[in-house]
Amino acid sequence: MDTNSNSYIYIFSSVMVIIVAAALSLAATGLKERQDKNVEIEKKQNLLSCVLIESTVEDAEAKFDQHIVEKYTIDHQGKVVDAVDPFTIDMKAELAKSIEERHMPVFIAKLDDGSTKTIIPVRGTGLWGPIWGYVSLNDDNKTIYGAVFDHKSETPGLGAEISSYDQFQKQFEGKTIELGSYDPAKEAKQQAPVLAVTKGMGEGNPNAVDGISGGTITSKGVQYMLTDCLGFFSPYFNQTH
Amino acid sequence: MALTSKDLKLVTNPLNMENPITVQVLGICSALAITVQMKSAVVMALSVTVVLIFSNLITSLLRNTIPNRIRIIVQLTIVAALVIIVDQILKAYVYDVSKQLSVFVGLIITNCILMGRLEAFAMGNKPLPSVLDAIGNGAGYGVILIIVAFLRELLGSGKIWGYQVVPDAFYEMGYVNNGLMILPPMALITVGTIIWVQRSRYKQLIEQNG
Amino acid sequence: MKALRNLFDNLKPHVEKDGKFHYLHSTFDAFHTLFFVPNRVTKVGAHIRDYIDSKRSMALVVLAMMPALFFGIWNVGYHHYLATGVEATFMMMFLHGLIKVVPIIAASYTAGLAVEFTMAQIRGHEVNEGFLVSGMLVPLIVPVDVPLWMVFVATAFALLFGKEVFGGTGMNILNPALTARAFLFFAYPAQMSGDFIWISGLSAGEGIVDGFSGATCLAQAAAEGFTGTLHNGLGQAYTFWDMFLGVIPGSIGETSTLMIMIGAVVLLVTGIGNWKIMLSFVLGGLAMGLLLNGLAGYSDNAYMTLPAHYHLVLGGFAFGAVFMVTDPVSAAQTDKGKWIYGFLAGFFSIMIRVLNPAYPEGVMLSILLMNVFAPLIDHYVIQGHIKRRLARATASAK
Amino acid sequence: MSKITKITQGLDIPLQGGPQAKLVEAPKPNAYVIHPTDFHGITPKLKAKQGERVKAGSPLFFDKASPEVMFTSPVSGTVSAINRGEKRKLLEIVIEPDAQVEYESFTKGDPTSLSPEQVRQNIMLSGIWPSIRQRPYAVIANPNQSPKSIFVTAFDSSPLAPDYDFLIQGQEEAFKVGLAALRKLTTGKVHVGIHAEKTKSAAFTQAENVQVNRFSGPHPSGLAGIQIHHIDPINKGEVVWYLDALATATIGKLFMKGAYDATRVVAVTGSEVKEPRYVKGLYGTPIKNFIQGNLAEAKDYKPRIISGNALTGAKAMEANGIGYYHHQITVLPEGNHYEFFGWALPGFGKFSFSRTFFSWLSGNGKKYRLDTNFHGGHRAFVFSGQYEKVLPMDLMPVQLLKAVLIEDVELMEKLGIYEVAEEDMALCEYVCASKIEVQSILRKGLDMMKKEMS
Repeated sequence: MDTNSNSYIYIFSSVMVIIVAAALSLAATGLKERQDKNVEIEKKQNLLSCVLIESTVEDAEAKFDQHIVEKYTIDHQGKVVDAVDPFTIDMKAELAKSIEERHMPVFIAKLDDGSTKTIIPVRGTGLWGPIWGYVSLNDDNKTIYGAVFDHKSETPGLGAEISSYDQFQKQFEGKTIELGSYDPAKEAKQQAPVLAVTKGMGEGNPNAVDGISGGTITSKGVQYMLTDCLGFFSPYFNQTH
Repeated sequence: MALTSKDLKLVTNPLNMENPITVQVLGICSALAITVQMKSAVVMALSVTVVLIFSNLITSLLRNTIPNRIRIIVQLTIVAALVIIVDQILKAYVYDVSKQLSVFVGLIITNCILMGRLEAFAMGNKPLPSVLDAIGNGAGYGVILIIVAFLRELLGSGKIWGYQVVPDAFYEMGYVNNGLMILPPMALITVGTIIWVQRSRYKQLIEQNG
Repeated sequence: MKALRNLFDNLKPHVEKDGKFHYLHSTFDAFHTLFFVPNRVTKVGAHIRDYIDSKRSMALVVLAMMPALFFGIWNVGYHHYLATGVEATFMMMFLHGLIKVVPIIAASYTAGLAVEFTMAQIRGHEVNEGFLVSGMLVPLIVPVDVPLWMVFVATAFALLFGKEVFGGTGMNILNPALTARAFLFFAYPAQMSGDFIWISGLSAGEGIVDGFSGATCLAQAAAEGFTGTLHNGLGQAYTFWDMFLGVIPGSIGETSTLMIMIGAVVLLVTGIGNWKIMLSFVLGGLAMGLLLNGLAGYSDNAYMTLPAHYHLVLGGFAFGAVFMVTDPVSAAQTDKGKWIYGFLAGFFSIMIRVLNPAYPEGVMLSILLMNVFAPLIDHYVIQGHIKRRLARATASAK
Repeated sequence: MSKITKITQGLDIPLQGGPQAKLVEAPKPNAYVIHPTDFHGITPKLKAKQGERVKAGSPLFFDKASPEVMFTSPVSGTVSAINRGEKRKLLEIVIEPDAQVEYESFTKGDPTSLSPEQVRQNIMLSGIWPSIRQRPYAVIANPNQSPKSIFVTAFDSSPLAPDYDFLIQGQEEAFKVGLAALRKLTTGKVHVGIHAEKTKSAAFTQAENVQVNRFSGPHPSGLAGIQIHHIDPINKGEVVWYLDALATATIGKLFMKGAYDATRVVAVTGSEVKEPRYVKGLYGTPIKNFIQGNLAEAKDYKPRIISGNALTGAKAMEANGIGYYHHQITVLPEGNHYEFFGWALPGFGKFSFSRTFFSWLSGNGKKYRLDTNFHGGHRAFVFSGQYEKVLPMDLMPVQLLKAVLIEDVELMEKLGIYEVAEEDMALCEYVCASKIEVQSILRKGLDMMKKEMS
């Protein structure tokens, strides 16, 4: 058989393509469900850790269902939009839109002690790349109950410390946010911070946390991120009050 | 089915004297990217080995039927298909590791070791030696990856396999993890050092023989 | 001296070719040549040789660093007492600095000697004087509160990977002292940046005056943008002359432009330092500084308004110009190449300093970058030279 | 007058013991010693056998590669010994002289009336040809090539060098005839290089039918290589010949007398010489006859005797004959002593080009007694810019040497190795802080290049 004849090559490629396509689609469809589940579980774990509930891959779903009692999609006027599933909202895409078209998710958690917390997802820019996280507020919508942050590529030992609970996130607990002077028309850099993240200012100041020494830019990034994302919710907070 | 010493050599040679990374200098990019932690390095090494074994095996089985004119495309398709399957499996079963490996699993396709072995070995050898060759090269790749990852995780994070091994007492005395070890350049320097050490030893071997 | 001479003479047969301890000859030579200029005479070529040798040159470079070092020692004490609010005399300040700085020098030299001796021993080379300079440079470019073990690790790393892997002094591409600094910066960022490390005692939190800030001038400019003045830890504004004299926080030896200039004079008079590189480096820095001043109106980066001449006296710029960029091994070798090399190094220094917020000290990175490019610059200069020669040949053939 | 070529890079090493204008005659030796090793790059084939009688001008040996060029005896007598070294390398030919010198006779007459071929043959047979050297490669001129020009150096700028004005006294006419002979050897110009201020002799300044080039500045301004580079640079494929004014005079005497007159005046110089002065003797006279009774009392050091100058000369024994190309003997203290913390002391009494020793504060005019100590150990090329300060050529010396070290012949050629000889870069070797053996590296490169090209 001449393996170099054109007809042979056509047949060979066709057969190969069919086999490969079949194998791949089988793998993709067969595993899709599990993969989606993994992504979902990770997100749920993050949300839970924001309200200081520890979870494992196995019990995350159960705990999520137990504690996260409500979830909404909010527009810039603080109204609930039904059309969009808050759990699947892509923060990056939403933040790229203008304020008027932006839809942000919010989650309501009910803790074992009966209190409810509002969980707000946040996203912004650090020194080298995106940073993101969740902030949970007490039902006064002012006091921070917990915060988690993560980053893509901040400097290890400096900016990267924002993902450390002991070094950074812990100090957010109990701080208050100041939404009074928030102006959606202005950029975050140009207005008073919702919560200041500055070195040496955190101690004893309810409206500020200590920035990371040597990680000034990342710290500022966190501050702008909070101002941007929490500020968006100020109409919503006003309504729920 | 007994393995001859020649077969055995196919497995052992790539571990040292024909190591794909330190001697043939193939597959460096992934070695730099995923060696921050032992766990991801091991998963990567296993993935590469699995893909290599299967692609070597399939190529070897098909070697007489593959049209010469499109053989590179055929090899590529085999590798690509296998890599996608491995990627899917990782995402489904070891999600956290697959997150760390991110694009680098996909980039196994471009890992020079694979195409190199297919073209250089599997296209001209029977299935059994091809599989052995794949095991050897996969292991040779893995050994270096694990050594590099061991050093980087130990010095960079004070951990091995995610478990802290540098005692807290050290940190209290002022020890600090070396942030440079986590950055990609340090992987290059570590690989370079391994090559340095290996070449110095290799030179001695030659002197003894000759 | 006579006794020492006899000691060496008695030991010598043991380390010579057939001696029992021949393997130690590098170590022996190192000590021997340290105390005595050897009795070797010329065999081929010129019968007389200049008295200068690399030990002499290196020793002079170290000597040139002394003003900066002594000023640095005093400055460490000065800022310590400023931060703690204690009235102190000159001697107290100097003593405090001495206590802080001497161990750093010791750590650096210990690491340097360990690597040099080991490598010379393994390779059977003479021990090289390069570490004399590198060992002194490293302490001058680190913050005073750096942990000693980090200095040790960084110096050892730099000498091993910055120099020995290339074959030793004279073969290296990167400046070893800057390699050590870069290693520290990237490996231990938390200990190498921030506002607490530049002043002795601050990181340990020793009774600091309320509201005292340990930020360097560059950190102030980077964080807040330049708003007209830079100020010390108590918020008092610095004049240009304060910065020129070096009464500012910073790495141990880099703050005083005046003292560094005294060193520059020593290097230039003795002909060891290259004036072309120094000058072009300063010109490059000024050019970028002025360019940024000019462009400042188009950007919201207030740092860009920092007057260009401030850049020359702040951070490690002056130190880099005199002691780092001029390193004869890692700099460009050709004359024209030196101009290009120096200019670009200065140019990029200020560019990185101002435009990249992550690296307040652009000088280090810029010089290392240009170290890497120096051979390329030389290559093109040499090619140009060859072309010119060819052109001459064809012209005369006509 | 022609314009002055100013040489700015370079260095006059202030050594003690420059020659005074005083001439004495060396005592007649009972054996003359000729060293075939004076001539680089030749493979000597003996022509005279042991015990054979020779006249002044009789051939002793020739080069295998160009058998028409003779190396002749300076004196008449008997070949008493032929000494060989390792691998039967020819080291010395010893000649016991007759009481009265008998001369081999060569063509006599005004060279202007002779054909170029006759002139060339005459010089080749007489044994004077080897004094004409060529660039590239700095070897004896190949008589079958035609040079684009010939350079005659009429002053020597080397350390403690003899004054050519003094040496040429009484040979002015011979020099003139010699120049006439040289003009027959080239279709191009004959150049005479003089020092703009120091050269006074009318024989040089008023030389006729040649181009007189005036140079000023420190050593190496007197070297042919430097003069060629500034006046008529060599490009790839070109050949330039060069010789000194005294060899020119010897050629002149050949045509005037029809005989090879090997007389030369040698400057005996150096800090270890009691009375530095000029001594007259034949080529081949052992060095001891020149320096007899004139050496300083050796107190702390042994003396080193150098045939030639301190930068490029050859280390010699007292029994060795004076070198073929040398008009100078230098005696310096041997430096095989240790110096306690020598590299760290201020060094007021130590001359250095670099100003790293305080001696530069003591100003010009001070002369130093320098010894042969290495003053340091070998290092890699570390410092740059030193070589350029003492090499007045448009060349990249460090890069050139590196090209030699990596044996890249093509790069060596591109960087202009055909323009230089060891002597041009001897000062580089002197000033080098890394103690690189510049001259031997360069020679290696030249030999490599010559081999590659032939």
